[in-house]
Amino acid sequence: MTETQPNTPERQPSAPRGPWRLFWERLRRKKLAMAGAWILLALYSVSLLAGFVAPYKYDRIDKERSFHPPTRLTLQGGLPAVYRYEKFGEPASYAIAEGPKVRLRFWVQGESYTLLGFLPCSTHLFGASDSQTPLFLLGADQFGRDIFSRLLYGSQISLSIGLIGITLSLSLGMLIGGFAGYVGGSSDFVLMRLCELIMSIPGLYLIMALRSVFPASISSTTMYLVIVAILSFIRWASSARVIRGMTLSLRERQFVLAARALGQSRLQIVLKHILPSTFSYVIVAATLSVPYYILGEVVMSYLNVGIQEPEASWGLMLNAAQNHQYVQDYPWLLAPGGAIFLTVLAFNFLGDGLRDAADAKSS
Amino acid sequence: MSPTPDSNTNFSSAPLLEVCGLQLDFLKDGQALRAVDDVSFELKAGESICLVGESGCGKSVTALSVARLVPSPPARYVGGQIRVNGKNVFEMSPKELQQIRGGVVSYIFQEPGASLNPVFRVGDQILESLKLHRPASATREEVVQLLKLVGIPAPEARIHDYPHQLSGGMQQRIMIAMALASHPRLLIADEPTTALDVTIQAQIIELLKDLRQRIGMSLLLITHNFGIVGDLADRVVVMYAGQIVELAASATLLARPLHPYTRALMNSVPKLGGESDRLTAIPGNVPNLGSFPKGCRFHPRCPKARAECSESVPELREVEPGHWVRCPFWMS
Amino acid sequence: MWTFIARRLLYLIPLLIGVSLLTFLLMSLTPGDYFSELEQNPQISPATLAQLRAKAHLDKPWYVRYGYWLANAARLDFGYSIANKRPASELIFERLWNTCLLSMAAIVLAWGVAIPLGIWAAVKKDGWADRSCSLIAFVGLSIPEVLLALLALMFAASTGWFPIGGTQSSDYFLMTQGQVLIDRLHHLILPTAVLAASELAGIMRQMRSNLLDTLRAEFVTTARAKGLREGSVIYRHALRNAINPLLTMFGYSLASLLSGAFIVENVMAWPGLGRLTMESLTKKDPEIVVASVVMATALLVVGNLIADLLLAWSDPRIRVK
Amino acid sequence: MKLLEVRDLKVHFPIRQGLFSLVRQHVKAVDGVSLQVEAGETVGLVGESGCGKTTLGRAIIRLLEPTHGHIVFDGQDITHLEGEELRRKRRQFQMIFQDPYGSLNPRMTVGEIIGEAIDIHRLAASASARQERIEQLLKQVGLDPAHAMRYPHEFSGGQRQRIGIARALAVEPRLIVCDEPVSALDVSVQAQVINLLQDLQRQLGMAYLFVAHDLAVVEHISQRVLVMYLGRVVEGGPSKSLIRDPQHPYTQALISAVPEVDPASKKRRIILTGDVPSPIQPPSGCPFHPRCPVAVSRCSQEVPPLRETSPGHWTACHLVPALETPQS
Repeated sequence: MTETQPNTPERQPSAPRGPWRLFWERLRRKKLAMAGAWILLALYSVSLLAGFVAPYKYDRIDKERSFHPPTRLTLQGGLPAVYRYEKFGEPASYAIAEGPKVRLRFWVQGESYTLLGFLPCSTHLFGASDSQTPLFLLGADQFGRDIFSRLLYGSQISLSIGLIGITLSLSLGMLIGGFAGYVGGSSDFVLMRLCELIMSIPGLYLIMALRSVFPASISSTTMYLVIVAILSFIRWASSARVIRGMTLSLRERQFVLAARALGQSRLQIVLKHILPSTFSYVIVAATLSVPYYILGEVVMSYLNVGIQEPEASWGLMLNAAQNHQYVQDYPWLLAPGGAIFLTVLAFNFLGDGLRDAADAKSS
Repeated sequence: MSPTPDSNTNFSSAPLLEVCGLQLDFLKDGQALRAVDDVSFELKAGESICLVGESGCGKSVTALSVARLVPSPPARYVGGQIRVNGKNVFEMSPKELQQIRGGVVSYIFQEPGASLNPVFRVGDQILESLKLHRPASATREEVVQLLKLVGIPAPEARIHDYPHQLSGGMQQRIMIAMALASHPRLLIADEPTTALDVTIQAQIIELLKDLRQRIGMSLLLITHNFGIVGDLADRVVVMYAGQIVELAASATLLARPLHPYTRALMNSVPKLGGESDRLTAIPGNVPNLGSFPKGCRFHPRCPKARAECSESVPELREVEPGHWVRCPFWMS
Repeated sequence: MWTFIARRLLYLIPLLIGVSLLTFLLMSLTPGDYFSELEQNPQISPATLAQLRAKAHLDKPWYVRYGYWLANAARLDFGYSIANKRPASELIFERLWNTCLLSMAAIVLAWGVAIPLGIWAAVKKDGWADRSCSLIAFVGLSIPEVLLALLALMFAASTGWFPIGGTQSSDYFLMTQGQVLIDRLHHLILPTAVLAASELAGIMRQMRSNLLDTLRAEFVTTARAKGLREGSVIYRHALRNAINPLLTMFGYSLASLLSGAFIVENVMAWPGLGRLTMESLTKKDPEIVVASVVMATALLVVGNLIADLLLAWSDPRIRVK
Repeated sequence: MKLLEVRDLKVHFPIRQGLFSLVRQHVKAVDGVSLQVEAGETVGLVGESGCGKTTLGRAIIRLLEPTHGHIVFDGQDITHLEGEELRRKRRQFQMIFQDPYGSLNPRMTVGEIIGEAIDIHRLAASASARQERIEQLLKQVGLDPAHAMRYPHEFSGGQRQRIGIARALAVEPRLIVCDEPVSALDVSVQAQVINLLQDLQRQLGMAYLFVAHDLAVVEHISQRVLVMYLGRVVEGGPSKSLIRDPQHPYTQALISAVPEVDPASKKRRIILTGDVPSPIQPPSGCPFHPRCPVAVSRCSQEVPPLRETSPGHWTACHLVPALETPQS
């Protein structure tokens, strides 16, 4: 042959750069996306260690300190300390008390909790050196519960619900969408009409209708599962439709035809060629969908059909802010709203960057 | 030292279009990649020139630059001038540029389907051109007249069609009608037949040939097909990797190409009814933007390359009257 | 075109039946009914209860009840709300009108603001205008509607500029017609703003990216090559094409708009379908829940139909097919 | 030896229309094509876009379901072969695709792409044999074996086409359907791929069904050429004689439409009027008659059969006289 002389690739990178690596390189250049990723990493780690970071347990009631304002932090001799507060009047109002401030200590012993769900533990990251002085970083609610601690415990519910929900609904969506798209025919027809049926009911109406099937008050664990199940049930339809569409178009792609021509089995074609090609969509969709679950829980708990007292969840905590007179007088009740906002914002930053990185696939 | 047409051709003396030392970069990931490097040629009124080359050689960018249609960024003009009717397009105000576009220079593109606006009726799109440059004749009758000129059957009915209702060949005819509506002096056709079938391609080439004779406009044709050159061009410019490698009257160049690239390119295409059993292939790949070789850009693929070819860029020299070649060893 | 409309309309019938069937089934699975509480009441004998239940067909299996319901619903008669002690249809249509009003006002506001902003951001790509629009969009996308509604209530309470909840003042019967109208509009402003704010971001971003995509299209180069002014190129040639995908999005965004309205209604005490749904759920009035869900769905599919028709009207490639 | 025989093959695609999405019409992409391919030969299939040549190529190797007719491969009727049997048979007929960017899975390395072919039919006894075979195939198509671990996006269009060829060769097929293998490539790279295909045929002896729209390329590579128009073969014969002496008016127009490099050979050009009609409602009679410069009234009524009009040369036209000796 005449032209077998070196036919070298255009670029000569040191190592082969696979699609994932290219994806990662593009993503790393997006500052907002990386910021989002770091925020999420921080939020999820703190949430995992909620018992350790929180000074109190979520249900610790201090009736004497209803609507206690956020404890002001200060420095005393170069070390962190907090002010003490005096209570007077009815309804109670608080003022900073004269006199010495209370030092803040790290690694203090306090109420016992189970770390990561199995390690019995009573060490807390920080606490006031004087256990009589309350440490309400974000203030207290009506029952004198520490909002900061409740926020951390609540994050365990609010943050995990998104991850579990998205896993559930995307697996269902991929399974059903991939099946409908690849098999086609009447099962495709029936499944897609079902998707359309679910999608044509405005989300929250369907959520409430589904919710009503279950008794009004059930245990918090069951409730958690019910919420996840309902939210995923509604969400799988749209991802199934998208996956089906992708499968349909991928099925006609030449590299899939080539695999068929080689005699590759159907299952292998789906597993090796079609599903991996949907991964970048799935990752983007997953990231951008997590807020849907977080917000879904928030709305349900806010409307008293979700997580119930004394458990803590961000939506339930916002419920305390329902009374606008309270909110005006005790604005720290809106803190969970800030936490939701920060989380959703981080997910949007990351998801947006992922989408851009996935879009520029053409090399 | 811009190459000029044969002295014996009787075109009027003032060039309609002069491209002098055009240099253009594309910015990609913070890097400036040279896409067009020192391209010079001129086009007299009534003359027809073909720009020939493979993908990424800079032919389309050069052609689009004439009316400054390359979006910048990502493009950036680094040097050179393009003069239309003696005036540099890089120094024109937006208003002047709008008058040049369509008024003096009209374009047709490779994909007629993508080049027509899908949401407007074709008649209205032609009418729009008329309104811009010949408002006095912006009438339905004139549109019908133009459609007749480009050979569209039943033009009265077609003006109410949307582009997607027409076939590729008809769409390209609409594009031509739209380009001609303003009575331009120069028609730039960027691969006008590449997306079309052979029999339709023949129709469009025949139409362009016929129009040139009847209207007497200049033509700048971009193509990668030497077959079309003989049909339509007075002169040919061959480009490779952003540079002109050869420039000559088309009959001369087709009969006796001098640059190794031109020769290799012409030989690598099978000829209809040809006898050869084997094609003479050009080894290697067309270089990508930003990875042009040093020295003569063709040397890694050139069968006649010598050591010095990789050192310095050879100059484009006039080796015979009107025949310019960028290769010092053109005689061998 | 007419086949298209006819097909879409025909398609609505099985869809609405499907939705009502699904909701009805769910409601019948709900533990307990309106009369469950009365069981505790010693003054009411089980016989009376049974009688009451029979009167409301509650003693029959769910599919029989569904048959009754469907037959009546086809005549737009949704029965009698036992909990509210008034004809359900009256209640439903009153609430439907409120939800419709809120949603439409929000659509007009959101699209009216988002489209110019999106165009502006695209035209000034990478400039400060683009960047600040994108920042606003991120904030708008991320702020939960519940929080936004709470903040709005707080704002209304602290400034006193706006009423806190409801559709009209309690003394509306004392007002003249003109005053009633102004009073209603006054009540409408804040919920509309909250609902529109959360919809705005998505539309703006979509508009921006559509226009940017279209500006890269070849027919835009053709338009420039003709000698059109840049303004005409963008606003005549590119914009007409960039709008089309947005019309598709309009259909999708309706679903989230109605969910948003659900939240706003419940947080800001706007008596719409969403609030009715919650009220009826707590009062165990399943017929009303089913009717509300079906009405909300009808609102959504009709909105989708309108979006499709607009698209067909705007895009000749769909129209002529 | 007859390797492939296609008899009266039809591929029709349903179109759903109207209020209830019923199948009212069909796209008659391939409408009764018969052809034969001998072992080791190259048959060219040429035609304009929409003539059904790609559909025919795909139907022959059973990537599309034929509506009617028979495909006999190596004496076995494979028209209705299913499942495991079909998969095993696939080893013998392969395909090379048009789009060098779309025909390779971007998530797999070159080694994995070629290795997949080897794995499916268990053609390597061990991992090292497999690796060796991959390297040998890469060398065979003119690529550096060290590039087996690279991804498709790191190669140019011509190189990707070589990878596609290596994938097809991996299973040692006896027939390769080449679907426009060079039309997406740069002119200077086309010749490399054409030469490679010819060299490989000489070495390995497989047959090609070469589908393309470029008449010169098809003539160059094929021994026999079939010209398709609107789902039917209108003319077929040895490539040299078909180009030199075309008999069907469509073939004549097609050949004359090809732009010539040589300015000296100014031939008379036949310009066809109008466009290719829609394959949904093909014209009655001879599908070419509305554009045919020599059509007579009979052409619009009767479909002309494909008849042998000179030895080995078949034409479907009423106006071309058949050979004297009656054909079976």
